[in-house]
Amino acid sequence: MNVSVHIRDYPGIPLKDRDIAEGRVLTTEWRVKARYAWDTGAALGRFFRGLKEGKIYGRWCPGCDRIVVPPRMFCEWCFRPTVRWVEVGDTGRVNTFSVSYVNWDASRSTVPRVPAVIELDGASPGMGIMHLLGEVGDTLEEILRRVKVGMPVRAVWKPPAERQGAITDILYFAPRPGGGE
Amino acid sequence: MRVAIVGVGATPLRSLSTCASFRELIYEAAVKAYEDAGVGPGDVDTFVAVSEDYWEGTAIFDEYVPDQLGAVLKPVHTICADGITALAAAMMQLQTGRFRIAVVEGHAKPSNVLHPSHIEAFALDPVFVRPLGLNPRFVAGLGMRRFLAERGYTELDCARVVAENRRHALDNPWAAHAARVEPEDVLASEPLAEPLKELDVAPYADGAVVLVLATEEVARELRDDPVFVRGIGWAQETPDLSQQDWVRAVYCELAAARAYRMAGIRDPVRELDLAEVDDTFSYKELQHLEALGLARPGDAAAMLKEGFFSRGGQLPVNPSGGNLGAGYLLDASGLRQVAEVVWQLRGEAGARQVPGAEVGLAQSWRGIPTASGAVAVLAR
Amino acid sequence: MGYRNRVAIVGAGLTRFMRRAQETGKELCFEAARMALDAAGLRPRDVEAVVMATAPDVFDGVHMKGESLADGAGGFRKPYMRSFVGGGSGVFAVIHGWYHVASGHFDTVLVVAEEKMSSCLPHPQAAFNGIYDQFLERPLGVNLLWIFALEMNRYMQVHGIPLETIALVSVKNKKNGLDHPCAQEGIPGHYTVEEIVGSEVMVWPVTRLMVSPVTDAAAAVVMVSEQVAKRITDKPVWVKGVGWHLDSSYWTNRDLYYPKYVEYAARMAYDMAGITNPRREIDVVEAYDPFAYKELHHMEGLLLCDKGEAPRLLEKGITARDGELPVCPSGGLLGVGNPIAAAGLMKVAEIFWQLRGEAGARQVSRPVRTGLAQAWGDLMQVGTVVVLGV
Amino acid sequence: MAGLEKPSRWQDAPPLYGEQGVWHQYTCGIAGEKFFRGLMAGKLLAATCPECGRRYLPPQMYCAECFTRTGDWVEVKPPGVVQSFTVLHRDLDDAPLAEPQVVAFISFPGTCGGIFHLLGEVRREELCIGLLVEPVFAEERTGRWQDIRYFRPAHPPR
Repeated sequence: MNVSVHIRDYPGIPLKDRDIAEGRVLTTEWRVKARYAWDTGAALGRFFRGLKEGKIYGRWCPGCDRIVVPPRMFCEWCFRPTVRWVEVGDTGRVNTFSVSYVNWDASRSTVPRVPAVIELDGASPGMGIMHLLGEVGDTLEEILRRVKVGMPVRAVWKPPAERQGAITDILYFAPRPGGGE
Repeated sequence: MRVAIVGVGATPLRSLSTCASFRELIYEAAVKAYEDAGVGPGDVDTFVAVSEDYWEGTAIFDEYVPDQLGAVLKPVHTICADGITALAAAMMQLQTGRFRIAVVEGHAKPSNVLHPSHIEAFALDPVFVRPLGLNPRFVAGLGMRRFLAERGYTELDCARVVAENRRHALDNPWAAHAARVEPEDVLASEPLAEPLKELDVAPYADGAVVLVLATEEVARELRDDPVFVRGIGWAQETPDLSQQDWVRAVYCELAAARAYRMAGIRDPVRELDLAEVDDTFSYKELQHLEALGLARPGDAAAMLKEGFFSRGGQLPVNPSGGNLGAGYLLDASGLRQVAEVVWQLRGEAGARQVPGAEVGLAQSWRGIPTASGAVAVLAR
Repeated sequence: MGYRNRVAIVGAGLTRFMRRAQETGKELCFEAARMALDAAGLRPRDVEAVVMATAPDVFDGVHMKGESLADGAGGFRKPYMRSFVGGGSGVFAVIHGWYHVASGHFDTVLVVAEEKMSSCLPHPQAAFNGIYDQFLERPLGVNLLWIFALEMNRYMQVHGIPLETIALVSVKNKKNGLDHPCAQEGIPGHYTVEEIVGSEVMVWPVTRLMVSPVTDAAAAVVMVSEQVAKRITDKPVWVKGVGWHLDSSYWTNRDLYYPKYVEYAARMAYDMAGITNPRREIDVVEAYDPFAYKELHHMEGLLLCDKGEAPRLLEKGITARDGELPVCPSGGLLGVGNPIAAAGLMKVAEIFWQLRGEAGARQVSRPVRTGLAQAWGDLMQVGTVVVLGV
Repeated sequence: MAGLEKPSRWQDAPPLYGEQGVWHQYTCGIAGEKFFRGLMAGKLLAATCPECGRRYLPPQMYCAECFTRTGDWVEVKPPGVVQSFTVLHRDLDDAPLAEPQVVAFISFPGTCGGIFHLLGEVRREELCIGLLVEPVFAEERTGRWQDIRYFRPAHPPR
């Protein structure tokens, strides 16, 4: 079997986990101290202050008449400044969702989480943010039965005293009964 | 096919840029560059950005490039190299004949990096060098000692580089670290990796630079005074620290040879009117001056002391203040240098103008632990 | 639109694809680069410039890893440049090499792609968390697979595609991978749709066997000007067209059901190649398949079928190795392994070998004159396309 | 920043802190494995390029210049020669070191390249380019750089 009919030798020495665990192959380890204090800047600085107050802010572009969320100080399409803050709703609809059984480090979780893209009411069509859905069940079957694309949802906020001006000030989005279909 | 720079935009350089996110910083530079070129982002055919993930704190940072450049759904790619290398990438694209206008972007927000030495150390070979757990400045300390010993230069010679460049920066309103510093102050500053001292090291700055390039035909339509990229070269010596030349900046020699050949430059001292030379560490400027053929080996310090490289001297070097005076913008430093040369050649450099400048050079180095960099020769 | 100089690929090299290689990243580069040079019949000193593609530094665990790989990739004392468009980097490397040569700056360029993902612990997947927006998304405790599951679900919902159909991509590619000598141990194989769908749910609708593995490997190709190509080979493979486009980083503001950035990249490449009807004019395709649905998604973006039509082509066997439009005859990322940048370049190498008729057991049944390799990356954002021809 | 609204005070937009949760484990590679196995045995091993004859220490699997696989492993005997040295005053966190570290680049006759390591048992006034040094091995060796504790002036002194 050949990569190419002209090449017969395929370099590379594959290792097994036990080659390292049992010391047959030498390794070195390092944990880099990669820490940052990212400047939120004008757009997200204001956005986060809004979250602390229980409000979601977008920006309006006079060029394309869009209200964009997450907010930015420029419109990426019109390439001009956005010029007005607009409070959008903390309700919206599920654009797409998934059901996650993996943690950040690829380890498995038995309790599923439900990441979703939520299009916010009051913003222009298609303006979604990524967040989690809650109050939608504990098993895959139940979640798939209850969550539908297009389903209306509302933000469930942390109590005001616990908010930090971060995206996690919204705990999750929950189904909004009577939100219409 | 000749390629010209038709637009330059930059933010002022500052130690902190807390009021703007990286997006907002880049947007400012981009708006200015398009305005300067008289084009909009819709006129641009291809975009090149420079970044390194660990300076940003984001994996695959190239994701975050297009929006603030007006480059959404356009050909955009990142080069993990210094800005002058990205300039070469943009230039090559124009020279394929497929594109008319290209944009190059670079920015730096080192103020957001809480432990820059850890990031630099993370570039060291993980098997043969990094396990020693040393502050990465040791590489500059070793390099400086060996270079001074071989060339007969002194720490005072290096201190003069610092004094000169930071003084040059006093006339540069963009510069972050202008100061009147005496060579004695440099010698008295805190030792970091002897003989390297605190003031021998270019302090970081935040900022963004955007350039607009065009083919000659388009450039002539856009403005009367396009600045042509006459020659460009980039080179790697070797990343293997144990194999790098401690005395000669081989990467710079190779890049310069290529750039000079392309530009038809035989006698750079005579033919260049100014040069922006990498001075991330004071001794590096002397080493780079030699590698660029602007000083014979061993002569750079004496020439500098005599004012040969001062503004008003025969060949002004780092009239902007260099990285020491303007601030070290990581991989955007090369673009800052190019911007300075463009302003000089257009006669727009204000109080730091080198009179009658027609041909200028910019040269960059990627910092510890690399031996790579680039050279651009620009001319009216 | 015309361009100045024709560019050819004249040699390719690959290391084995491994879950964990003993070689360092530099050493993997050396193996692949040396093989490509030998295959092209060129000496190291013939190489005028080197270009490198490798995905985020957090895999290998080296800051500025492009720099660190330079000597292993043959960049010693040479012009050397690393380009980066996330997962699209491997195919972009060829575009990068193309403009090095097409610009007239160089006649012989060595193109190398490398990934050593296994260095990253606790799991290479964790490296990807840093691709999300640090302000808005990372604080949610993200995992890489989320974004794909979200996109896949959107794609399925919009077109009404069942999971079982998407699983057929895994079945096909894992079977094709059996004929690839570099395939990662345990990755290719004979699977049924039920096994694919029934494998562990990672992030619904993505199951374990719909995800490509993490892999260590390197790949390399040699690119030359027409003048050099004519001198050294009678079987040059020409770069007919290249295209790349990057969409907005505000991915939650876009409809993920269709990869517009792939379409734009494809149109750019087709325009250059003079291709007006890709469905007729392209004979073999290596579409990017890190996840099963991606191959279908990308076929639509590449305009090889209408939106939502790719599943039908798959079901009819048209994209099988012996079909009318073979897709991923190499086995792709699902069947061979996914060392990000090296996987993209492996796809280009596969098209190179297919067009030369040298793909051995993987050679597609139909005659081939024009082939396409495509990759994608970032936050469902970048499309990179290369059209090759003989 | 034309047209952009700024926070009234920058404190209104505090930075967002973050870090990576990952760490890395590196294999030593084909050449490194041999080298560090040698180090465990108290030996410094160099690899030779069959084309140019250069002997690399630390070894590489390939000669970067000839782009050829290296071979012909040979033991290199101390003393080594200090090619440059520095007195380092800062640790990796950029905090001042209570005890400055002396770091040297040490080459070995007949080889190409050299080793970065600490110097110990050395007086400041002794330090010079050209100083002959020898490794002080750790008692317990595990196949990593720390198997050499440091280099010291070769005995008998110059």
